[in-house]
Amino acid sequence: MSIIKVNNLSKSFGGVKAVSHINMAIDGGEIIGIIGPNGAGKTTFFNLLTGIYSPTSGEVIYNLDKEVSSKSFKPHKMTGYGVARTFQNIRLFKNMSIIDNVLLGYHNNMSYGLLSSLFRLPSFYKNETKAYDEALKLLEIFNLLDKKDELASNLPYGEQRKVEIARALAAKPKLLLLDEPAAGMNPNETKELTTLINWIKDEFKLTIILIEHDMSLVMGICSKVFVFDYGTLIASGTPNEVQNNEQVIKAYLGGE
Amino acid sequence: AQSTSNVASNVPETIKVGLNYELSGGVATYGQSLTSGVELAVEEINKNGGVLGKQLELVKVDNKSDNAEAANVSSRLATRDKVVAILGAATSGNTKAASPAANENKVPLISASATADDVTVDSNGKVREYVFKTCFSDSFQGVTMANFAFNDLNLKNAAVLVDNTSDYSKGLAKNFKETFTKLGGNVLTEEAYQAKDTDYKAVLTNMKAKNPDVLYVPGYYEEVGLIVKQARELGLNVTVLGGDGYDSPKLLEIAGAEALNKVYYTNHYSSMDNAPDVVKFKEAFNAKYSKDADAFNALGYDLAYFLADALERAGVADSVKLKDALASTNGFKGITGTLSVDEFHNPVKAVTILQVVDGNPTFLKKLEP
Amino acid sequence: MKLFNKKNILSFLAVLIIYAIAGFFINTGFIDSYIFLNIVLIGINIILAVSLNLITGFTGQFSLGHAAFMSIGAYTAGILTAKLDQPFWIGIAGAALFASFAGIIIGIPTLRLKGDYLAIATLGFAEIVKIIGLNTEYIGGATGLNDIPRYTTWTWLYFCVVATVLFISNFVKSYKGRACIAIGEDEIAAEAMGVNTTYYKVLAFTLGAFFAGIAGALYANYFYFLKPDSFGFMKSIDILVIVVFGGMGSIKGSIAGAILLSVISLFLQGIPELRMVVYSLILFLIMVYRPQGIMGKSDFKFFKKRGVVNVYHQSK
Amino acid sequence: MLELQNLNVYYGAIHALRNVNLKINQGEIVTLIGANGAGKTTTLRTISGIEKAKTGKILYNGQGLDSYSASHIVKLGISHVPEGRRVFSTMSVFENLEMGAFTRNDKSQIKKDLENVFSLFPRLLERKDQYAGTLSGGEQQMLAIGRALLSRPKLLLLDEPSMGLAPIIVKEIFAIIKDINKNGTTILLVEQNANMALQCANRAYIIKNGEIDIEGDAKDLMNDENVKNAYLGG
Amino acid sequence: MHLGKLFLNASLNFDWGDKMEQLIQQFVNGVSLGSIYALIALGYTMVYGIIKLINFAHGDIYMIGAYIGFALTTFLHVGFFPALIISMLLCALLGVLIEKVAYKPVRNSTRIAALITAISVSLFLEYGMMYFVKAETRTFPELLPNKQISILNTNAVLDIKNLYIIFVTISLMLILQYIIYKTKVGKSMRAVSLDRDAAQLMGIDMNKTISYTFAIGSALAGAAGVLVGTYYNSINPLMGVVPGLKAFVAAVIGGIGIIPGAVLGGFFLGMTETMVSAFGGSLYKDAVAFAVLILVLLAKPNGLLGRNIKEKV
Ligand SMILES: Nc1ncnc2c1ncn2[C@@H]1O[C@H](COP(=O)(O)OP(=O)(O)OP(=O)(O)O)[C@@H](O)[C@H]1O
Ligand SMILES: Nc1ncnc2c1ncn2[C@@H]1O[C@H](COP(=O)(O)OP(=O)(O)OP(=O)(O)O)[C@@H](O)[C@H]1O
Ligand SMILES: [Mg+2]
Ligand SMILES: [Mg+2]
Repeated sequence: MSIIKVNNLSKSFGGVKAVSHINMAIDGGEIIGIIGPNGAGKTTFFNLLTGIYSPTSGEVIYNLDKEVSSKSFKPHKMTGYGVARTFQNIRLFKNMSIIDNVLLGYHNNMSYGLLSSLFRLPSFYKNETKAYDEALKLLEIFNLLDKKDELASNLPYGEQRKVEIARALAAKPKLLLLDEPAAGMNPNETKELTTLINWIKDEFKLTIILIEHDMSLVMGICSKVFVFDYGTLIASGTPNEVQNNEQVIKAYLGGE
Repeated sequence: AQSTSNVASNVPETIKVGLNYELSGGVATYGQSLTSGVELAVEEINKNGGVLGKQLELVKVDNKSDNAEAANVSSRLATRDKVVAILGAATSGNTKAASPAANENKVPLISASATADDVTVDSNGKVREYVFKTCFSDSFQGVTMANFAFNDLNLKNAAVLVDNTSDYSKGLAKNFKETFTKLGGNVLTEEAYQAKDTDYKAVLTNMKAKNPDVLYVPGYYEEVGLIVKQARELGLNVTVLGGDGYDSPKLLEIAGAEALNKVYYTNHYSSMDNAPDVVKFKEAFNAKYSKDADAFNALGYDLAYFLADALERAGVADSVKLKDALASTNGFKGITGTLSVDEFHNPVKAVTILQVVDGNPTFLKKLEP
Repeated sequence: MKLFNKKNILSFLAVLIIYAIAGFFINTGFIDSYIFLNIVLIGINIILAVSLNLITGFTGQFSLGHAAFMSIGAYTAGILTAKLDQPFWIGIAGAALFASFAGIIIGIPTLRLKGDYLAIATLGFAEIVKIIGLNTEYIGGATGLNDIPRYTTWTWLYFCVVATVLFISNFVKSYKGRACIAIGEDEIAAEAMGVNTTYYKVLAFTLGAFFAGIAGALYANYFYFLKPDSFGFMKSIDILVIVVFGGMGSIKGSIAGAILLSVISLFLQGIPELRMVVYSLILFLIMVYRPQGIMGKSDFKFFKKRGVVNVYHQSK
Repeated sequence: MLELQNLNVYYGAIHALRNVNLKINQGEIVTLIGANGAGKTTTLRTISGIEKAKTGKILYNGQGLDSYSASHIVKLGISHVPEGRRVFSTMSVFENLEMGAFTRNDKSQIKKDLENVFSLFPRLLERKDQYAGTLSGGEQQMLAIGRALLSRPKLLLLDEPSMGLAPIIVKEIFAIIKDINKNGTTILLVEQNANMALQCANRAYIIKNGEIDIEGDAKDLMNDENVKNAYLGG
Repeated sequence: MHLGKLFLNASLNFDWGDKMEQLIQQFVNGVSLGSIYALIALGYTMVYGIIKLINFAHGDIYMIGAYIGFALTTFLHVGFFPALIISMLLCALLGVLIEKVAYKPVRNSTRIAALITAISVSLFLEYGMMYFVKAETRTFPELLPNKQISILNTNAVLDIKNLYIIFVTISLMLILQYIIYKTKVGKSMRAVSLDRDAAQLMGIDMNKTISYTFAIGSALAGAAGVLVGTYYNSINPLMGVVPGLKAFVAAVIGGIGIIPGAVLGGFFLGMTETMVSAFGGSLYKDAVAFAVLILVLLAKPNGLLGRNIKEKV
């Protein structure tokens, strides 16, 4: 059964049709790639999936825990629905430490009230300790444990991307959206990241949708790829199928 | 050289007097003016041999036109500087805020300009033992002007324009209205402005539409000058009445002589007065500060002499004795009039009504309390 | 990580010991009324600065209207204790409640306004509160509210300050506080991580106002006289100056800032004519040489100390 | 043409560049590659005068650049496409390009160059009047390069021009870089995409932890086993 | 009883001509007050637009401008226009100096630190000035013809001086708008305002651009000081506080950073205050003005002319 259904989704800004009439259905447990030329509407599509924009027409339906439609999307409700994301332009809390960035990911999984936080009742300690321990584990996975107290802004780009992914994982999503996770990484780092993403998917039992321009990453781990151009879907299929699609080569990959 | 410090402590002591005035902040003008007056008088007193054979030493502190700071300064003067009395503050509010520290430390606090009725008396009608004032209470000026307008000028339809940030202005207006209506006059409208406003045309246009024959505008010369000027520009040429806040050469400068025709106000004295003390004061003031004195300068000047007089009568520079001497003041003669202190620590003093003629405030009438 | 760890117990003892020693000095008159008055002022300023820090320093909501919350608290306490003859604790509770209610109201524009626009809206709110005060005869209007009983004692003052500092620092070190800080850093990212920014912004204003209201109550029942224009725009600026001077997002900084600025102000009393000129120069020099404030999170070392959660995690 | 001698740059306590020596000859494409945080961006920012070196010298045609402001350095013919695009977000695409020609006064020539940029990046022509801030990431990158070209630089500093771009555009951009170079512009290229960078460059420097680690002919480095393992993804 | 009296009054004096006239007069009052806010707001908004600094000292530069005008006309007997020009020049110089000494060192600090610096400059100017000239009010000599003209042959009048102010405000607005959008200096200002590093990489001299900004902004404040000083004819060291705040509010209402917005906001604020007074609310004039401000912002969070550009994520 598909966990995401996108029905005839469109979004325009003034005259620009950033996303237009997209239909797709995605099954759980996969890594899905979204590629397409610059300005094709990929990021906009993510923003529609996470409630940052509301569709001009059409609808997104999640079936992660329970069924929710994009009509009730609000950015802050998405983690509650099981959806977490990273941003194309890294959006870390720059003046917070790495560990605090990750701890923030646990926001929706904390369960103590205002009084507990003011008076430090036992539930405060219980929740915070648990979150803290889990956060440490996440940082360990990303090899960032020794930097846990550094300010996010002091980290190099590549590591900031990792922190962003760790923060998203902390929200315990079922669906993880990554917007160009390998941007600004050299081929070597990209290779590491590819392995990591694959591992994360299995470890956390996630569905991952990622936007990426680095074909080595896309071809390496995606089981299915959707290709956007001018807001529409021009192709979809396995990486191989897509790679050999005439239209895709012409619009996106470029010939040799 | 070793012994200088010893010698220094043996020189004849001075008598310390604290000044708790608004030298910065919103009402710095008034605080600074009062301070100038006090300083001139103290200079004269010291030149003439001081008080009780000692020189007066002023400890001047700024209360920033702020309640808490006024209390703070008051406490500092009483406990740290050990002054025999505190002069100030300029406004009623700051004086009230300064008074608990004065009472607590038993140091008299004397204001020359805190006109509110409840400065010296608390809400239960009990007098505040160490607090005195030397200026009229609001009720007095408001009532006097209402009587004068209704009976002497024969004006029946008043419009009132009040500074709603100023307790002084509100106090005068309230008493004026009560008396004026009691006498049978009509208060057609009451409008408000805020201190530091510069444009009054909207309210004046409203007032004009009501066709009053007199405007009562209790306030200070800075605003009143502009109000009168703008009223005339709008063709509102009726009589304007006010209080001692008008007394300043600036009023003429701002409004211009022509606009000031038909302006009357209550005051402590007439600066056109030819009484020798007044002339002497005006000349001395002009010599020291190269400008003409206004009411605040004169009140500050008198305040210092008032204190000196009480100190002499107390016989020693002791604040408790001084308090008693202040309370029993009877017929102190200052340039702003002769005053006695009543049981509520308020002054009993005559009020003068002045009329502005060709820009000059001219003596019209004096009313004994 | 427990409530009864060594550090917490030591802090608790320190709090009591400071209380007892200072109390002793005050009762014996060693600390005279002048010093005590300044201690009261410092205490009130600490509460104001720490509570504004929650709104502006931590949550990043630029407020120029903090004095309004204080004034609502002060008048509420004034009315309750002077006019209705209620005991002080009711005055304080009423002050805190009314002020936090105002906090909810002013919190609402924050849902739509950002940065300087929010600042000017809060400033406008504070002016409105002031003008309503000026025109309300029941509380004396421009004449002010007089003869408020002097209930603010060392005990009340001290424990109100301690409670404010404790609650606000507990709050910012909880996940709710972390959410507030995140909003200050990047609202969109915070939202994406599940933070209901609307709720937390209003919460920050409400909590901040709650404590500012308490500061108002202490003020009213110490200075015995209230006037609406004591709580004008400049008062709000004064509080903001303490916060920035101490360091945005640093509670210790706010405390240090309140103390230092009060002491500076005392020294400046001695030079009345140049007081404000010198004060402005001092402000300027500090902003140039330490723009992040005396305890600002300028560098890594400071941040580690401030580390939002780490403080107690390290002690576990 | 450009020579960095023993350059040391600090951010507060962080020692970002350590004794960096680097040389670019007239007409070359030189590439600077290295891991995240190695100091590539810092090198470029120091050349263009936004950061100031603590010690060391930058010589441009034999002339020391240290005392010049960033704006003056542009006038000397060094143009910098910064990391992260940095387009003027609430100016239109067209106005952004105009800003690129800020130091120039030859109106007709500017017009020609504008047309040239539009033919290089047709997408920019389509979006001519849109606010630059609402462009997609790739569109912004095109705009940033186009903007730099309009200052008619003698030396062009490019900071990760391929970041976030579609493969087809990346190819195009590298082709354009070569084109620009052929037309006489010397180029210093900072890239993560080391494969492509080395293919198009004459010489290369590899920077590691703020120090120049390896330098040499681009073709040689491409075949170097160490380099391959560390930077080219094996 | 009140109602009855009111009714009686109304029916006796019922005269549409009177009412109309009153309304016209209030409208004129609103425009004239608004023009003053607008004039001061222009410089405020321009400096804000370029360097995103709430220049709290703007009102105080306006005050200094007024004092320069006062000194020139009173002691040196300079005429109105020369005084205006000299005051603008000196204020421009002062503005540049303030920027170099005070704001430049905090350019890379947080905006709030810059704000506190601006407040310190403001206090310094106010109390430095007060130290030298004392707190008392000074009065300008009559420089401009003190003449009222009647509007549409009614008793409603307009002060000639107001025409000057309105004229100067509108022309300055147009000039500024031209400078910012059409000239090279203006373009460099906008570039600096958007991204300082990138602007420098275009060859823009950032320091020079910021200096120009302050020079122009402060010259505008100086002009306002002289004009408004002669209009109300009384000045004092704290005269800049309230108009500075009001001008800031006006600029925000219009959309801070937007030149025509400042003028619109100024007129809007002046008109609001006047109309509140006109309809009997003088006690609450400022409160209503601020309430309107908040309502405007709630409806248009970036001011009347501000465009709501959502951050692209
Ligand atoms: N807020 C907005 N206002 C106006 N236009 C927008 C806005 N957001 C996006 N667009 C336009 O919509 C189109 C799609 O943008 P989007 O960011 O989704 O592209 P993308 O596929 O993510 O490209 P890239 O790979 O370069 O990041 C672009 O042409 C962009 O200019
Ligand atoms: N403004 C700054 N303040 C403090 N440290 C900085 C600053 N900019 C860079 N650094 C530090 O200087 C070092 C070099 O950074 P630089 O940006 O030059 O690296 P880079 O090679 O361009 O990396 P990337 O590939 O991620 O762009 C890094 O450790 C970085 O954290
Ligand atoms: Mg994108
Ligand atoms: Mg870089």
